[in-house]
Amino acid sequence: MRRRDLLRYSATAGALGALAPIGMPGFAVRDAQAQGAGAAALRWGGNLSRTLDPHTVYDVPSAFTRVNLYDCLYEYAGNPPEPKPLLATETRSSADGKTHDFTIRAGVKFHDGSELTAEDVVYSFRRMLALPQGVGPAFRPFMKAEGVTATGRHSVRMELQFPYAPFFACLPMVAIMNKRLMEANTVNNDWAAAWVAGNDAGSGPYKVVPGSFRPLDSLDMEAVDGYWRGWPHSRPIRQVLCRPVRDDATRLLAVEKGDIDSTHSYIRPDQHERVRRAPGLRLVEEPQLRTYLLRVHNGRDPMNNLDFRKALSYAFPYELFIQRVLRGTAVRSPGPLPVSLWGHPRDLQGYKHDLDAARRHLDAARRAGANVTREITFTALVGFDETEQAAQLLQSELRKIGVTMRIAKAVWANAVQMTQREETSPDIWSHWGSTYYIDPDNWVGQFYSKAALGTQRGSSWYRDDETDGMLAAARATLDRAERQRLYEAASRRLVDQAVDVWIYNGMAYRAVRERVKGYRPGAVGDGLDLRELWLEG
Amino acid sequence: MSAAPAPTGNGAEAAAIAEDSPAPRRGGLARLVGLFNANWTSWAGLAMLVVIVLMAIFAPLLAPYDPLDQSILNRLKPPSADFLMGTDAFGRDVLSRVLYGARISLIVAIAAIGLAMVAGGTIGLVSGYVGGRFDVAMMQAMDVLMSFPSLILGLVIVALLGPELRNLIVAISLTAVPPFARIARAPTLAVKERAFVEAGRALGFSHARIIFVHILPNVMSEVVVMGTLWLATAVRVEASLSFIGLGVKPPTPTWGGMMRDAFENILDAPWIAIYPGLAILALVFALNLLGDGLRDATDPKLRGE
Amino acid sequence: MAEAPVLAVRNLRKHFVQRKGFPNPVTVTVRAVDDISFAIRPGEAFGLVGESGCGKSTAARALLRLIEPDAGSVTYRGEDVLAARGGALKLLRRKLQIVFQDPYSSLNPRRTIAQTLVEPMQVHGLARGADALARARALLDEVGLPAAALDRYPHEFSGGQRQRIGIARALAVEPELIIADEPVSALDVSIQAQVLMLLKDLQARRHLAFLFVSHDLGVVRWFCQRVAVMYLGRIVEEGPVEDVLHEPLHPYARVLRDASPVPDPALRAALPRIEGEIPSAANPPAGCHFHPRCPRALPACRESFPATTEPAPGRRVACHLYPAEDRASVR
Amino acid sequence: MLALILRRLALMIPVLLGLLVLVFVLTRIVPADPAAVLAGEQASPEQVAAIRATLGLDRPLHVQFVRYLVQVASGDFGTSLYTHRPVVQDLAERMPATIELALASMLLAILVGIPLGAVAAVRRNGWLDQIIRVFTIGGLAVASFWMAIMLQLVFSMQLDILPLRGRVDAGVPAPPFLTGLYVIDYLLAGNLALARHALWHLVLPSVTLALPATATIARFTRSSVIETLQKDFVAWERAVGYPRRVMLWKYVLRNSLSATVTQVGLLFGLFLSGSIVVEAVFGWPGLGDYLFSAITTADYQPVMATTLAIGVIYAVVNIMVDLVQARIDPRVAEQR
Repeated sequence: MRRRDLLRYSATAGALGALAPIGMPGFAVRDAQAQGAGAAALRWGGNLSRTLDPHTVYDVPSAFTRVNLYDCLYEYAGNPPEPKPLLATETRSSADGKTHDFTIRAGVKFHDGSELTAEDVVYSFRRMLALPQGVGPAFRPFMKAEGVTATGRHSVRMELQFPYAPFFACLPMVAIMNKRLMEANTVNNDWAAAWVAGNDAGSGPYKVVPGSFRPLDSLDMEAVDGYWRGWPHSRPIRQVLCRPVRDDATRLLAVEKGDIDSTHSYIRPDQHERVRRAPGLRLVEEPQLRTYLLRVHNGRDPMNNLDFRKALSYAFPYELFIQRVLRGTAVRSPGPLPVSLWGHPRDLQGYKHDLDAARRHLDAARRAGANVTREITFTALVGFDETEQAAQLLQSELRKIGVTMRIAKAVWANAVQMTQREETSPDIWSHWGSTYYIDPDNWVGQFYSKAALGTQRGSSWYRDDETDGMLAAARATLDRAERQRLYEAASRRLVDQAVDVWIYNGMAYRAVRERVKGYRPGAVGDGLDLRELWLEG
Repeated sequence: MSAAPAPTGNGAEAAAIAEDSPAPRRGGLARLVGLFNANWTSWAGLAMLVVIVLMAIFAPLLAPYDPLDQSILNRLKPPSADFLMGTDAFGRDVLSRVLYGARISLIVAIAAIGLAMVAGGTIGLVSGYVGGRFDVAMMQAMDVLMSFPSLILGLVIVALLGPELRNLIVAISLTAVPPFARIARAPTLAVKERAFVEAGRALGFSHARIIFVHILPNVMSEVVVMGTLWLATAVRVEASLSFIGLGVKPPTPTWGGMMRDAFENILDAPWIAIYPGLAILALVFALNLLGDGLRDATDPKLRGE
Repeated sequence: MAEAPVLAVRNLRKHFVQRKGFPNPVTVTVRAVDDISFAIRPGEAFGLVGESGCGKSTAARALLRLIEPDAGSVTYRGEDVLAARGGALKLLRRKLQIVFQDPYSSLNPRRTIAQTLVEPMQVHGLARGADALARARALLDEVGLPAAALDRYPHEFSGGQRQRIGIARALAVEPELIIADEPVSALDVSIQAQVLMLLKDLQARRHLAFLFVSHDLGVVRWFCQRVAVMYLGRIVEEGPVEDVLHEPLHPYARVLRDASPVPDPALRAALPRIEGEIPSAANPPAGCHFHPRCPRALPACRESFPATTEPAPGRRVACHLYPAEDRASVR
Repeated sequence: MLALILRRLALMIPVLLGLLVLVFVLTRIVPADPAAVLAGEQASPEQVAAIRATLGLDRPLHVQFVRYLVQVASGDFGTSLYTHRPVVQDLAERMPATIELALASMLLAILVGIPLGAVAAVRRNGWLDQIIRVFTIGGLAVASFWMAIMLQLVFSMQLDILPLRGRVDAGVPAPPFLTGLYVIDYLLAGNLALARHALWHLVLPSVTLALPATATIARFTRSSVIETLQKDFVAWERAVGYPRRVMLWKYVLRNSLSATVTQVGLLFGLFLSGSIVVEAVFGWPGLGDYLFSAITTADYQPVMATTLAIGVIYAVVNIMVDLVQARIDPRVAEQR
């Protein structure tokens, strides 16, 4: 009796416990996959923007939808990337560099079939300038809404407040939107921000499948028939299903399994080997202008001491970090500018890992009265492990020379808030100098001008009239050679003053399935041109 | 909290009294040990816990390396004679970190649950004792906290106030306050109806004395048993918060944090995760066995057997 | 009434208000104790009798402020008990003690007898340390328990022994008046007599006054000098115990007496049911609460609650059968 | 019964209000500035201040709170700062995903946990009890992210019998919205194959989520069954001669269930919080995932609305638990 009962109980429990795996034939999965018609589609696993509005956000993921849903007056092309006309067929600039006349390409159609005209360009620039966030802040210092006018059905004039050298480099940031469609969807004077956040009003090669967008989660796009630039390949990708995978480990599994055709472009160096070994996968290397640097609070004791800052600069184990943590996937960047960009002095040596030198400078700082015994704080960013790894390496090296450093962690929103006031700004923190527009001003100009104080860009609290003057002059002159000279000089000066600890320019790595052909990384962010891709097999 | 006023001078005279008493004295502790004895698993749990605590205390003697020492040359080494449990992504010795990690993990768990026990227990006792609208209001407040699921509350607090050890402890303990308040309140409601509470009031005892000297010992066993179970939860919550990136700040080793770090490399260096995982398992196991034993030993309904 | 009363209760009132029901709550007022008055002289045992639910235990608790009464006054040797706060209240608590009905719940199971007896002494600063323990031993001796009991826990004792411990605890603070709330009703009949003997003994030896709450007329007749009869929150008759029980004036007291004829406490039986249902204290009949069950009800009984009169010296009754000749109000 | 429901619903209001105050205060006392994050890296301090004023973040706290209450009372949960989408829309999409996952996990936990606990109680201190004990404690100890990846590696990568992640595969159309629960909606739409497809996607995440809850339920069931087994009436039933099996399932279990059912209500909170990790690993587009990204970007409106939504789900589940309990044990209905 007891034995029989026992068997019965255990069988019941066992059956229930095993409920999950039992009776789950594998074909059920494929069965449905076939129904989903996903095979002919590109299943894009790269990061997805929070919004489809190309004006209100400007970050790495947003470039993907901006480039493929919209066209701009200029685009980046070539290597190294330079701004080249796209919707603009002809550009005439006045001698003082303040007035620019653009001729707009005729015959370009928006996705709703209407023609793209000068009115749309004017509307787009005015909208961009009116919105408080995203692209606007980069233009507003030198441009006013009244300065953009249509001078004909296909001609636009833009007048700047003062000559601004990076202007053309900034133009690929501004997507041209369908004015009629936008105005039809405007509610409460919101520039249709609510509507366009989940829809498109563009003329680009792809259009949004209505209702398919969920921020950070999913987006379906379809190829636009008769796109004005044409399709390079005979069988371009008709359907793009964006399904970003946010978990690090699962992302690799998903691309290995074929659930997605591509990951985002931050495959960590530790994972490279696995991707290279996996059948049907390849590791794509994407050169990046993005820099990585430690921001040092120059306004606070002991970091306000030049020798102390130099000690920090000598203490960081650059090669170890690049070779071991990043497994050689980045190049050392000794100064504030990406090494491949003009304006970076080719002969700049920068600092090397040298603890003896660090000790010497530390002693000098101590003699000068700097409070070198104070515990300094490195604020690492939650969710960005590299910042934590850099912090731990620096901490470990500083300990060897007798400087104590603690590591705090903050989420990005928190860190940004801290940098707004000099008192709360972190002693040291780190971030990436991402590419918004390809011009030295994007890095050195944005980070070390006095105008940047009070934002996270100015979190070094660096105040130097001479540098500020050079940067302002470089912005105002249109003479490329003169600008180069000024940026090189500013770079050298910043390095001499050891303002920050500049570490590397990265490579980005993306795992892409073999069946995806024609893949070429975009110049800015995730802005690759999907038109060039096709699927094999 | 006032301490129980043990009669001073109890020692010698009490012993003398015990001598001429025919029946052997059966104090609470002795009874507990007796019942505890009946179940060997409770002793196993206690033994495991003692080992873990000793590991934590003697970590500096036992650990072969400095748990913070990075050796980028020895990154992600599998277990070997040099590194018994291998190394992590910073080239730190996993064994040493597991040993040192016992400290923080225990501190976080014990401090958080201890706080929750004291705060929740006091709320439950006072609320149950006072009764009326105060009780209703307190229990509503507890419902508020309770309907804020533990990990989410922890997440909000730690994300917003920063992932400091202190905030982590506060966050975890806050999530555990309502259950402790409830578990302390229920028996309080029953105990306060008993005549000895009225007797205490008639004898002019203060409310504080009645609550903490007379009622508290009668609800203690429930609270303590739940405490041992929740210690395990605290360790898990710490691991989960670490997973989201909101754990104890680096490079301080904690088991939860190590699991999370290891997760990064789970596909290419799975050994890093195994050992802290086993350590968590052992701790949770020990605490649960102990909790089970304590519950069985203090549950009057189970004493009969 | 030569000697000043040790305890005087005037117009003591305790109503319980409950709100029941959702979403339309109804307020229900239970008049547990409704304007009762009596006085206890030093060394006197005063009985309070009535059926269960009549409010006698509530009255006992209310005058000790274990439940806060709503109105009325309680004075101990001229001192206002209800107004006392802090130290004064604590001092009063020493003088007025209580012995509970249930010996099982009245002792804290987690504390030894020594702790139970010593704690009150310490709280009131009467004794500490070895001195307190010695006094505890003496107390145990006084209630007839061995000193070895000190180190034990309550569960190791029988009900009668526990009641003795409860009495010893009450004595620990040297009170002048003990409220005994049905002190023997939970005990075996054979034990009851022993405990009652002990109480009687203590009363004589320590010159204690007693408020003896009971539903058992036999016990009251044996133990008390004076008695008050309660019905639905009110005292209906009061007087010397022999007089009241021999010749009850109030019809209710008579019914009560007739239902319990045996004078020997050892043979007491619980009060048998009186004819008719006991009305709820939440909804008492208008006029005299007893009139629906009263064999001698008058029309006036429906109209108003009778005033208290003193038809004979030392005897008071609240009944329309005894109209007020000299309107003696209760002191 | 209706009065019970009404009273429980009325009790929900102060709790939710309290929840709202708590989240509001928590989100406002912290040093993260949504205006600065929103403005982006190119903005100047003046531009950030302008955004702050537009959002009303420069107002006194109580003014902001009253504003928010008025807004919520009118059914408006605000707009996400970053996506410009009404939070209600996001919640409508994500809440059913979380509910579907939590319900599946709860079902699994109950179906496995109660029999396990009952068996352990009947075989108290026997070897079967010890095995179940090891299983349940293991279930309590294993971090869910660890469990998740292991299940993925085994069942999806190695055996290839279950999908890796997501609610459905890319390209599979979502069912017409009825309940928001995919499995049910596909069934209602008459598409059996897709219902099965959605069900298979549900398996790994719900097993991961259910594991600690299964363990907890098993442990509670065990102790309450032991308690019931010791009660007199069980001895009586036994004396009367009910077959053991009938007795265990019909009487003992029924009488022990009350305590376990209360636990189920509390455990639902565990599911909701556990969903953060599980949703992240399994790419499940639910509330946990949404809340986490909102917190890290200081996007207040979604944070507050999500917390409120979770509070409501939790409260509603607990009301349902009370109702179930009232059916099992009518005394409870009166006590509440």
